[in-house]
Amino acid sequence: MKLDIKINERIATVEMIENTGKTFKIKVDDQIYEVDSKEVKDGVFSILNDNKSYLIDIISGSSNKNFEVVAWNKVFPVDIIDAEAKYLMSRGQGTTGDDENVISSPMPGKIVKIMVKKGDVLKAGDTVIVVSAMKMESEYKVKQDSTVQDILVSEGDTIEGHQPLVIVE
Amino acid sequence: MKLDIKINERIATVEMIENTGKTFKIKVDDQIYEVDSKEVKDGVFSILNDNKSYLIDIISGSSNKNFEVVAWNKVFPVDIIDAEAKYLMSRGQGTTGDDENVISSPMPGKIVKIMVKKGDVLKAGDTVIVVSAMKMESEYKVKQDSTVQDILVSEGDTIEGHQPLVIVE
Amino acid sequence: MINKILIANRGEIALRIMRSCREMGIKSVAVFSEADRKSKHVYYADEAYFIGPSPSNESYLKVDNIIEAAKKSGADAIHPGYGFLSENAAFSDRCKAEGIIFIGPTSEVISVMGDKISARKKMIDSGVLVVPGTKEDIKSDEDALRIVKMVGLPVMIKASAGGGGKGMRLVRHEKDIISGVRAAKSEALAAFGDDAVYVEKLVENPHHIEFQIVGDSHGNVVHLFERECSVQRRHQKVVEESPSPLMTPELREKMGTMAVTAAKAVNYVGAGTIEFLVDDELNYYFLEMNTRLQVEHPITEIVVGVDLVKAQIIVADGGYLPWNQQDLLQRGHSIETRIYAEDPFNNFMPSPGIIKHITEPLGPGIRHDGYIYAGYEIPIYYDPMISKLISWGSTRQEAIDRMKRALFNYKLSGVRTNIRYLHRIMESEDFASGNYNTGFIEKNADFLLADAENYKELEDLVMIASFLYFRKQTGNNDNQHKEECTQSNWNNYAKQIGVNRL
Amino acid sequence: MINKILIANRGEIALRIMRSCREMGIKSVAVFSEADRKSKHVYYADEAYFIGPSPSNESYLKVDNIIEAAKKSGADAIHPGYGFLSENAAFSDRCKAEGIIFIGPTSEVISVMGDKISARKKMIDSGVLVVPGTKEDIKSDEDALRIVKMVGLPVMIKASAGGGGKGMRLVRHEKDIISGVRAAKSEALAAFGDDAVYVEKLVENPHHIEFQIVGDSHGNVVHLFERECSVQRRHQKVVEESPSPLMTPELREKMGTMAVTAAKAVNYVGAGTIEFLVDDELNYYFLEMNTRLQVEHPITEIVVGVDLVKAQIIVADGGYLPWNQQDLLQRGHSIETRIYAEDPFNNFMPSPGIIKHITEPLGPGIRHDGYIYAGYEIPIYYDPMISKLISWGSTRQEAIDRMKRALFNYKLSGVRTNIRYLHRIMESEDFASGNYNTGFIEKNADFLLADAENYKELEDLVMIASFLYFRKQTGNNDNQHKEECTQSNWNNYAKQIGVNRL
Repeated sequence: MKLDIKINERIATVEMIENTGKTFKIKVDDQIYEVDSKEVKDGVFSILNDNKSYLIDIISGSSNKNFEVVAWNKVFPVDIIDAEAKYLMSRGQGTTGDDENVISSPMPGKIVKIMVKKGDVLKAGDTVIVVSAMKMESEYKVKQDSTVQDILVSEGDTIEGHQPLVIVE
Repeated sequence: MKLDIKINERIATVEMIENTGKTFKIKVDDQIYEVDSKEVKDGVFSILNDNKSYLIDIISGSSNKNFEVVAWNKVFPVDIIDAEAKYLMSRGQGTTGDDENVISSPMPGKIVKIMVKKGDVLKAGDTVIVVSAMKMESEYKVKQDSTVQDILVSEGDTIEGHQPLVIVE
Repeated sequence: MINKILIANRGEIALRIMRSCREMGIKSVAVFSEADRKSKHVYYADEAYFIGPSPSNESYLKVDNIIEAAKKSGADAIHPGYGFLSENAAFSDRCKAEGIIFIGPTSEVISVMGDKISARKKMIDSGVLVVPGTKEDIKSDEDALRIVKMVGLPVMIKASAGGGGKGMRLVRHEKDIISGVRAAKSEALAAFGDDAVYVEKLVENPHHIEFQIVGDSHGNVVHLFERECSVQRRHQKVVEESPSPLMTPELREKMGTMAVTAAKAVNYVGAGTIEFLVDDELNYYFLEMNTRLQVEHPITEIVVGVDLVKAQIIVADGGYLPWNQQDLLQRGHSIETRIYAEDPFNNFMPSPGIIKHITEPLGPGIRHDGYIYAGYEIPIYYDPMISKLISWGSTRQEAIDRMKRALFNYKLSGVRTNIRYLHRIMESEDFASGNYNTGFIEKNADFLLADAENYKELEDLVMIASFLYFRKQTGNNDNQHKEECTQSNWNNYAKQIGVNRL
Repeated sequence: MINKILIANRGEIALRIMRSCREMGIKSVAVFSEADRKSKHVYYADEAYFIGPSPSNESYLKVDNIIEAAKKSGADAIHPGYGFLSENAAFSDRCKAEGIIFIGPTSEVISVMGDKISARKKMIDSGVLVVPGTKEDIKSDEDALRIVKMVGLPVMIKASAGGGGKGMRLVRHEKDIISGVRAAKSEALAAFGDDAVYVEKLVENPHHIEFQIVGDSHGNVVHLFERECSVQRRHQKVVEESPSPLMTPELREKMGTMAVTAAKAVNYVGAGTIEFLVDDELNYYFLEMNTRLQVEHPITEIVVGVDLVKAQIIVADGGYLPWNQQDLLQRGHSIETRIYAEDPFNNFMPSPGIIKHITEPLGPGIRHDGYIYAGYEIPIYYDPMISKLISWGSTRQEAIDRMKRALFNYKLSGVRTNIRYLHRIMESEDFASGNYNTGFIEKNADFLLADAENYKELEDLVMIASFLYFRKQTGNNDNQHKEECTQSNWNNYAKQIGVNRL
């Protein structure tokens, strides 16, 4: 088994060389690791590499190819890049499916104010919507000149993180 | 929905009267409770009864009709008694499937010594097997005169709790 | 006699108060909003009452609903915690009118100390040092020029009713005096409906040091020494410690006495905090009084060896202070860090969400006041603080070492937190040397967000773990878990043939 | 200079030691048996080495394997914790021979203090009070009669090499002297290959009080006051507290000085404990010395404000004691309860198994030294102790109140524990009044297992919860969880059309 895995800007090829039952021999790019890995609880791995001890906590993301991994209190965004992802990337869509035409908030919250209405013509940097969460308000703006295609929420609505709020074009 | 539920010696009939969405009206024998119940995590229930707050932690037992329930640091053994269980009880087998002919240890451990061999004739109170767990040794004896039918383990074996060790008759 | 207390709050402080109640044999009553049904304070309490929809102003700030819950439960007293209704004079009055003990000061005291001009006047009249400036509203441009020149530039123009930085202007140059005053007045009017402003001398990069005081209804007031609160981001405290590295025994004695004087000036009953600004020459000035329990009260509890919530309850119930001033001694050093669900690496964006795993750091010298649990969803409606980590050491160095150890071992996944950021604060030279003031965060901004270490090996192992996890999820799992399967067969067998312990 | 320490132990004490290592900037090395691969001490450490199969004598007691791991890891020192190899003279010697610092005393000291007759002799020669009796082996029946009469009945006959109650006989009547001595000798020979026995006066229902001492290699020894350890079940400590309710300042001074004398008599370097028997008239007698860290060391750490593990490391490294005797003061009161995976209501049967949920009690005045986590399987091979709960209060009463609060809120499911039993101990009159000795558990046996309260309502609610749980498991679930489903659809939608933050 062999996979391309992406963390931030780095993409590495990870390949299982051998499963000895006790340890795994795994190649990351050119380096071979022989690790003793145990899942101590759901998604939490205790890894001994050359007797050095690591605890790595994997949280499933929005798909089964997308994780948020916590180790040493540092958060690593991990993407598994398989054929499908490669195809999308080759078409310039990236692995996370970024789409500049959909305005959303990365965090859940409440819609405080919608500054635009359907059909409005906007200039780059115009504020579209204000979202509040945990006593903090965030403004979301358009990156380039565009027109409001659709508004999917109303003021006062409670929203999920990454939920589409406004569509522009 | 209506079930007989057993805790220790007590058997009560529990019946759902109404699910209002916010609360459940449930009858236990003759008493009607209207509780606000939420599962705060897997098997752990926060129950508000008449505004009194309870936290009840349910652990699945060896079957889906048999739980160990922890509340106020007290452990309640709970059996759900449905038609099948009633039938077994009527035949005198109890709900936990007790069988005096199978000797087992309620706790996992290691076989220290087997005092008998197949075919041995035993008197009530004879020690059959010694099991050790966590620095403590326990002896298991036969309750009545019997003959050893089968020995399912060897000295030095690691055993599960409730695993059959010796069969007598 | 207080037998049952309603806690008009949520989160860690509600739990904190309930713990002391339980230790005193007092029943605790929780209140909760819609979003908080699964919050730990609800199932930790003896009783719990629903008080309304999720937004605070429809539940935790809704006086009628809270009073109704108190009456229904038969609570003798209400503890407001911090925030929400804790410094609301009308709520204090309402409790009194309903015959419920409010665990906090009277509405008169809250009003006097809540208005900055009236507090200044009161303090000046009582001989408490305040930041040089006026104690009167500036009525005209002439007033402004005369007073500012008297006080001496640079100055702060501040709204009397102010808070949150609103109605506040820094004036460094003479030419900006009149425009600064006018801007402050109009902002104050818009924000608070009151254009009263006053002038204070600017204390440059001050230390923010506060003294804990407690008073009883028999005229006794003691102070419990200081807390250094200069590590602030946008006027929000991030790290606090006690004692203050800046403090000398003489200064502590003088400031402590002044804190007691300040509290006695308003016949203060309950726990309160006198905040001071201290400059690098150790000049100190009364800044304001908080008439409630502070978030950072645990560092005082640990260093002085007291339980402030119990003291609050005792004095609210008409009892005597449990200590004399001479009983109170500081031992060792304590630091508090505030753990927030926020992402420091993404402009401190709040990060509500579901906690997946949490391993709280334990062991010697660590206290952890929290309320979240694995599976809990941090709601979007309230403050992003999820817990307070408090360390104690026999020396300041040991307190720092323990805080670092605890932060390193605080394992939390599912939401972003500032744990790493706090660890960087502990690692910074300025903090380590104790040589910092309220300019700390700004001065160290780059250091605090920088990633000094090389993570190549860790990153590779993260990839390996992800690889193995993905492989398991997609079923390509060789022969892991075979052991477990073999074992549990025994259970099934045991079940089938029936088992008995003899 | 110690930079890396191998901890030759497991469970809570391994974690406890690693915490101090991390605070000191010292790397920690774990060792683990087959059963312990998923134990927390393995993933808490900086490095971890496999040392053999699950049974202790094939791993944690296997000197060669531990030394090999130490060499491979480049550890400068080995900390043995308690139990296992901590009082093994040969292991101490072996470390020395290999050039590894053993964090504990030399083999000579371990040998002298490990043999009861040689320890008695040493103590008597140094002027330490021991239980009246002989310090010599009884060689003949005549010796027996003469010596027992001299000491005065009742007496204990004890094996010199003894331990665990073997080779021990209580003699109350003259007619039983000779048979008692003979029985003890033959049992001692069988158990230890050595029939040496000696006679001690029986101290009836004594208090078991121990003094913590620490010595350095420069001839300094201090004591850190006492721990009361009289709550014992079958010679196993269950609850400890400090200070002892029995103690007076004068007695503390005298016993502390004697503890230091005892330690100095063997030029003791490291942390150790001098155990005393104390009768109701406050007569005290040296019982034995433990040449290692005790399980109950945290109550001393909290009351005195020290870190004993750090002190061990410092003195093992040749450093000076971090304190003088006059620096050391007791503040407040601390209690430790030992949480065991056992079922007090089923003859204290051990209860290994998988932890389902655990909520550790936190908050003011609580320290929790543990090592288990949700999903962890407690192995069958080792001690059933899963954690130590330690409370501190400004008074003994507050320490008890906090312990009760913490025990009540210690939520653990999946294995049986003694948490409720410990709560009953705190509730008992004898414990509450501080008026107890080593007869406590026996005297209160019925009370401790009784169920005073009426559980009708709780039992009904347990049934209701079980009913709802069963209903959910079997799919008859009305419309619970509908909310969640609605919400997560958004996620899917977001995924499908792609989302961007601008």
